[in-house]
Amino acid sequence: GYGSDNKSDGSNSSAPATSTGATTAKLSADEVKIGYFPNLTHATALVGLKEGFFQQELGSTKIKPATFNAGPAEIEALNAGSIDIGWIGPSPAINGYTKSGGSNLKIISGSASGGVKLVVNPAKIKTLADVKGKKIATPQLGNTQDVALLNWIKTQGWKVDAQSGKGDVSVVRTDNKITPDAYKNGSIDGAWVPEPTASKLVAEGAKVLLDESSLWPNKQFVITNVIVSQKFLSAHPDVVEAVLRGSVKTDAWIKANSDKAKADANAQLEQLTQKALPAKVLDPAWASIQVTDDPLAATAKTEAEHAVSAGLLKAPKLDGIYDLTLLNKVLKAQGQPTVDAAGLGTQ
Amino acid sequence: MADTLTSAAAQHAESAAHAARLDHVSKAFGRPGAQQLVLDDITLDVRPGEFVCLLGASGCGKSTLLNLVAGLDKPSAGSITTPGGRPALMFQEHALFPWLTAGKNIELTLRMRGMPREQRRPEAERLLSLVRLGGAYGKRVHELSGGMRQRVALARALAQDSQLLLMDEPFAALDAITRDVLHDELTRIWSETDLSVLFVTHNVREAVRLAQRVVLLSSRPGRINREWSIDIPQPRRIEDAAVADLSVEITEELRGEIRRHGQH
Amino acid sequence: MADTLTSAAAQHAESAAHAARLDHVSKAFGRPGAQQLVLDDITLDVRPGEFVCLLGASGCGKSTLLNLVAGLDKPSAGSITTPGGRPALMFQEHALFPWLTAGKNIELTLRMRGMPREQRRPEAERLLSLVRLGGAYGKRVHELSGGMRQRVALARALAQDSQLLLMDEPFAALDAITRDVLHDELTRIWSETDLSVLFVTHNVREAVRLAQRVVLLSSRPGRINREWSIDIPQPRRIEDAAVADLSVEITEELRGEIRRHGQH
Amino acid sequence: MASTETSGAQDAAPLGKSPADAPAQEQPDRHDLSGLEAGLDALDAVVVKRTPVGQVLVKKVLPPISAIVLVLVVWQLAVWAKLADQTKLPSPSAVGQELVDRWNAGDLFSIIWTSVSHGLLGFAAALVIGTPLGLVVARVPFVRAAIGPILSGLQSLPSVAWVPAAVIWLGLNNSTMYAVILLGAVPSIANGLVAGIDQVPPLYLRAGRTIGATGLRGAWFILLPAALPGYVAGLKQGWAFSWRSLMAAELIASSPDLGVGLGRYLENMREGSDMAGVFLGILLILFVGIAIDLLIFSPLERWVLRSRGLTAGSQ
Amino acid sequence: MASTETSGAQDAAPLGKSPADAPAQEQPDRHDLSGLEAGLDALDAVVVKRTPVGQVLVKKVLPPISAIVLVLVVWQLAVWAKLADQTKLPSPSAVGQELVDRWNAGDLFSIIWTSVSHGLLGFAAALVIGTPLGLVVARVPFVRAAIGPILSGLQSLPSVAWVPAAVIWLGLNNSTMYAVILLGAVPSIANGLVAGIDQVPPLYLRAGRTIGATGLRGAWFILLPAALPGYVAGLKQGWAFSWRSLMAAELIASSPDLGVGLGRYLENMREGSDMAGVFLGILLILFVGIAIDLLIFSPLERWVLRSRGLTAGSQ
Ligand SMILES: Nc1ncnc2c1ncn2[C@@H]1O[C@H](COP(=O)(O)OP(=O)(O)OP(=O)(O)O)[C@@H](O)[C@H]1O
Ligand SMILES: Nc1ncnc2c1ncn2[C@@H]1O[C@H](COP(=O)(O)OP(=O)(O)OP(=O)(O)O)[C@@H](O)[C@H]1O
Ligand SMILES: [Mg+2]
Ligand SMILES: [Mg+2]
Repeated sequence: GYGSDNKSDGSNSSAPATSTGATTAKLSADEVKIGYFPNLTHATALVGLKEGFFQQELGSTKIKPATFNAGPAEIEALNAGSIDIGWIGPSPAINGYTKSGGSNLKIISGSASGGVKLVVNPAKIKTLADVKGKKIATPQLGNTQDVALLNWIKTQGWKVDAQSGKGDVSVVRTDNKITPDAYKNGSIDGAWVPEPTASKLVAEGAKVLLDESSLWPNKQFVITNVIVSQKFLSAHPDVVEAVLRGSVKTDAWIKANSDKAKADANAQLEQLTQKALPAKVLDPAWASIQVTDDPLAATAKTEAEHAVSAGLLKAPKLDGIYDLTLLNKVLKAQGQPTVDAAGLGTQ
Repeated sequence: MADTLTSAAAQHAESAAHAARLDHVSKAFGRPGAQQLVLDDITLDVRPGEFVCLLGASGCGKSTLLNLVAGLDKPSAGSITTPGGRPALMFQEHALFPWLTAGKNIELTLRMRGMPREQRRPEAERLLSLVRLGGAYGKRVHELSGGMRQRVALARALAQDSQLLLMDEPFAALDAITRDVLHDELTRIWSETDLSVLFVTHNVREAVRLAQRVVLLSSRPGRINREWSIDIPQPRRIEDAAVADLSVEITEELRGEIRRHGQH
Repeated sequence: MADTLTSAAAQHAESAAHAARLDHVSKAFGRPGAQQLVLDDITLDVRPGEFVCLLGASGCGKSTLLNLVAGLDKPSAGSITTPGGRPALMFQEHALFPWLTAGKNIELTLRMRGMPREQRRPEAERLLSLVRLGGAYGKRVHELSGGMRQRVALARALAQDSQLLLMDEPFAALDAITRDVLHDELTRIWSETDLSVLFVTHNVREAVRLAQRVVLLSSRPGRINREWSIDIPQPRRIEDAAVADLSVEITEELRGEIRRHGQH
Repeated sequence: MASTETSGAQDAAPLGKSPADAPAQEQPDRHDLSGLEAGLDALDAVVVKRTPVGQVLVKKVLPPISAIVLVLVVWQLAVWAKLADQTKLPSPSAVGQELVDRWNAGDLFSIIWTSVSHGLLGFAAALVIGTPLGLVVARVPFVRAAIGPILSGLQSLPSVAWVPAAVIWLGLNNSTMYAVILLGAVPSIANGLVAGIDQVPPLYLRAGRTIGATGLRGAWFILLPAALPGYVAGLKQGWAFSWRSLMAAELIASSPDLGVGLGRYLENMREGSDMAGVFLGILLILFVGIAIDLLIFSPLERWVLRSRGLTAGSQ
Repeated sequence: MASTETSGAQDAAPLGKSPADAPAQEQPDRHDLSGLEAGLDALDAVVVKRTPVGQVLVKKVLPPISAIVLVLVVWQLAVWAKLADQTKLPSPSAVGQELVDRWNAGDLFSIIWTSVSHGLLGFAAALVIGTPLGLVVARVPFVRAAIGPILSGLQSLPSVAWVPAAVIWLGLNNSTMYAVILLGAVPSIANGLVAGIDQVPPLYLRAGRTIGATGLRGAWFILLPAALPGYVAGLKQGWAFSWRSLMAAELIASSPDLGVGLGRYLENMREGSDMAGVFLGILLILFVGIAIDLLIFSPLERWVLRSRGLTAGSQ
């Protein structure tokens, strides 16, 4: 309803608030390489780049964007120095951090929460109890959704072998791209998947049985956060801070201008992937994702514990994975509440 | 089309009269516009049971002619019939299959002829000892000498048991003695059966030793130059005076023919 | 080792004395335990400028011997030296490169010899017309008749301009007239230069027509059976009575040799 | 009764040596396509070597076109028969519409060109590396024993396996792309050359040695030309490998430096569950593959085979 | 001075015909590996055909082992020199530890076997389909013109492109896996056979026809054996394609029914950013590739070549 307002709102209200000082001073790096997915859960990056919020903060420092399809590739690119800052899910971030012995990256901000649902074939599954004995897809062994499903199964009192996926529920690990096809074909009875795959399944006739956020305190859990390479962080804290300013500003703008942001995100998707999402997928997906500056560190910690108890992760050493000092500095400067690292780093 | 069918039927009717008939056959190689005429208007009958030798200068088209009779190439003009079925052809290059041993090369031919499995091995060995290669059954082609390959190829051609045998310089790589022995064998087989033979050779004495009729081809294009009927009684020997005399005559004719072509 | 080196040096010193020297050469084929002895203790010198013909039954090891002299195989025992450098070898199968035309086959040899580019084409054409194939420069190997291939191979061997020419039945696929002409050419080239020739043939008359010395090999294993020095003066003709007489003698010897081998 | 006849027996004009009066050759087309057996023998018997333009069209252009038309018809029929719904099987017109959209968006050629240029450049590099490698592996026994099997092993290693390593070591740029292509194509080209060399009749090598073509000269003048038919077959497979590796490499990451290629486009369409787009992507990749084959490899193969008389019917 | 000598001239015992007293052949190893040129000629000159066990070990087993040891040493040196940190380059011992872990977990063999059994079965099916297809394409001109280029095009279509279609039509099960393998391997095998048949000297086909081996009998008794060297080369490439296609298929979908194979294992390790695991995965895939080559294709190739005298030195 308030689309026309949003336009003026976006460019007037948030821009002058923080950027005046930053844009004039030259930053320490000429270029910052940013990685993200062309995906709704990376709305901050999509919208921020489209609206120019990051560039405003970075001034003459150029943004060099790269897009990825999967977390591991982005971690590899970060390890290789091909990106400096990236939007990514918590599970690859944690994996990357532990496997490098805590030397490669830091999580410096949150970006999104929610947007994960258990959607099922209504003809076969009517209640949560019906899930027993059915085939449920997750995107990948050991990823956030896989861990969540396994944990949920455990809380139901059912048993599944985490590695093979065999048990009271058959856990089928299927690439998100294939999941709608597999559903259409009847190879799976449901899926525990992030947006927009969940909404695509709904568009195919599936029904949302459970929204994962209902399982979490405050109905919030981390789905996307922002990482930075430690080398870049120590060499160019000013650039990182500028990006964080842009991120905070974007998140605020998205919350304030949801419809405009949705259109921006979709336009950005179309530009990157030649295809926009149809409204029947876009609308429900967008609605279920909340942008947030808070990395929701406590939920990430819990997710990691779930992974450990499912036997998918050796007890990770997550100490120091978060470095929220810059984020909190930015938030303080804007008079917003600071965020917490749940004891896993500086804040 | 109707025309051809009728003439084919007519030829079929008189099938007893010839083992192979070449009727105004021409053959040209190369693409249209740059064709080279190799055989020009050849008309030749091989009667059933006849032994015909084909002589001619190198490159005059003898191998081409045999290929046409064997049905491996099509004439550019004219028609060829072999009423006795598929002729056996012994190629100028031995053309043995390198993935088979000498013996198996022969057995494959026997098999194609429809001979039952258990008879094949003894028959192959019989044929090999016929060409004086008793011990070569298990040898691979690349382990044989040039002359041995040629003899295996001869055995293979004989294995086909066709009514018409086409041979392209079958004894060129053999020493005089082995060749004499095989001349005898070939004459024996030919006289004991109703085999017809069309035999290409460069050795004029060999032609006179073996043939009932010698046909001399001219070069560029190949035309039938002259024919000799040979009535020297068998068994002949290559050293016979009569053979030598006729050979000299034919060689002279060949020389004259070649001289007419200048360079050739 | 020291021993061998000294003897090699010694042989080198007397290099003028022979074009090729085979010293107690043996050759066996097959894997250890199932070996077949093909050549046994062959000792043979080819003097510089000498023309030696090698005769023997089919499969007796003549081609094997030439391969050894050409350095393409190693003797199982004994040593071979060719002080005049790499001999030219004309194979029993033509061994022309099928991806090149007749002319280019010869030019490649000229190029390997180091002849400058602009001289190659005229030289190739000269050699082709020497073997009576003036018009075949641009023909592919598969477009040549059997005898034409053999002649191109001869031209290629001559193109190498080696001091020692090894020839394995070079004229087997040629008609009598063309062969006579090439006999003359070969004799002319040989007598005008200091070329040494080791020549394998099945045609005893051809051997007597060409050679200064005829060497007869026995079969299984190949040993030197007998040698003839031929002092019939050149120019000889293949029809000469003297040639014919000696041929008969040698053929008789060959026949006796083969008879001793029973089957062979 | 074995009989070989030609209908033009009586009325065929005599064949002259002069090109001017050479009449059109009468070749009754005895080609009976109905039976496989007949077809298997057909090439042996036919002697036609160059055919007039009309016939070239009939023989070369008609068959692939009819194959394509057939596929289109079956496809459209399947759509009309509602064998599957739109999301499973888009109609040809939907795919055509997608093509028109791309055309209008103006990025159709840039998508194709991005991939083709990367692919050809990578293939050329693979050629330059793979050829000497294959030569050495084929001819030096120690090297063959040492790295021959490893080469075959590398060939069966999927390109995606290299991607992490390539990204980590080389970063996100064209070098990663080319590294992945090379790792896919080099073993294939080298193996093709090794197979080709193995099939060279030893007689040619011996003939080469007697004329003094030894060592590198022997490799260049004898070995490579003699191995050419097998080598060209290896090149064809090598191209397939490099093209597929490229598609895999394009999926890893995209950035403005790399541009959008066909692999990326296909992936985007899959990501968007756009079946018409996926079909268009497949068809475009197929189209490029066919075009490369028809423009580069087929003529090369024909030339190699024809020049050594290996096309059946030429002897 | 060209000279061929053997040191054993005097002292070599005479070679008897009886196998019992046949002495060890004295073959001075003139093999000089230092120079490439020498190596390129080496195969021509050496006549050794069967060597005693000790030599087999030296010639066949030593080279690959030394190649592997060399790689390990360089790798370990790179790790010690801290050329890159653990995330980029795990140490050999870390990879070894991962292997031990897998072994202890007891699923090492099941992982390998899952992939190998799928791969071999798919390859066998591809063989059965690709061979007649290749035969028909090679010998029936119309079919060749119609689908020859399409076959080459298909070969260059990456396996992932097929996955969505295969999943939609066949579901998430083994048939999808096999479909993807077949689409990768069949064109490659068929093309290999076509290339092999194209290289068959027409003389053999003609000889086959004269002995009456025409039609299917001709295909079976003459065409296939004659084309065998090229066909085997095509099979090798076909195996590489099917194995790579399998890996691609495994990456995309797994279900409890399908089991965890090597491709899936590699992807899981990647997902976990576990570089040691990624390296182990690559090494295992490589190992399987090498093993298949050494156990199946190398002996096959050697047999084919040796039996027709194509191994240099046998003539
Ligand atoms: N496939 C071909 N393409 C072009 N020309 C060919 C082809 N085959 C043969 N010829 C030509 O046809 C002529 C006759 O060849 P053919 O092989 O029949 O001769 P020939 O009489 O058998 O000779 P030879 O006694 O030397 O074997 C030759 O001039 C040859 O160049
Ligand atoms: N590579 C090989 N492996 C095994 N045996 C071989 C090999 N090459 C030749 N032989 C054998 O060596 C013997 C001599 O062969 P060679 O080719 O030297 O004979 P030849 O005297 O040239 O005979 P021809 O006159 O028939 O050409 C034959 O018995 C042959 O079977
Ligand atoms: Mg001929
Ligand atoms: Mg010989």
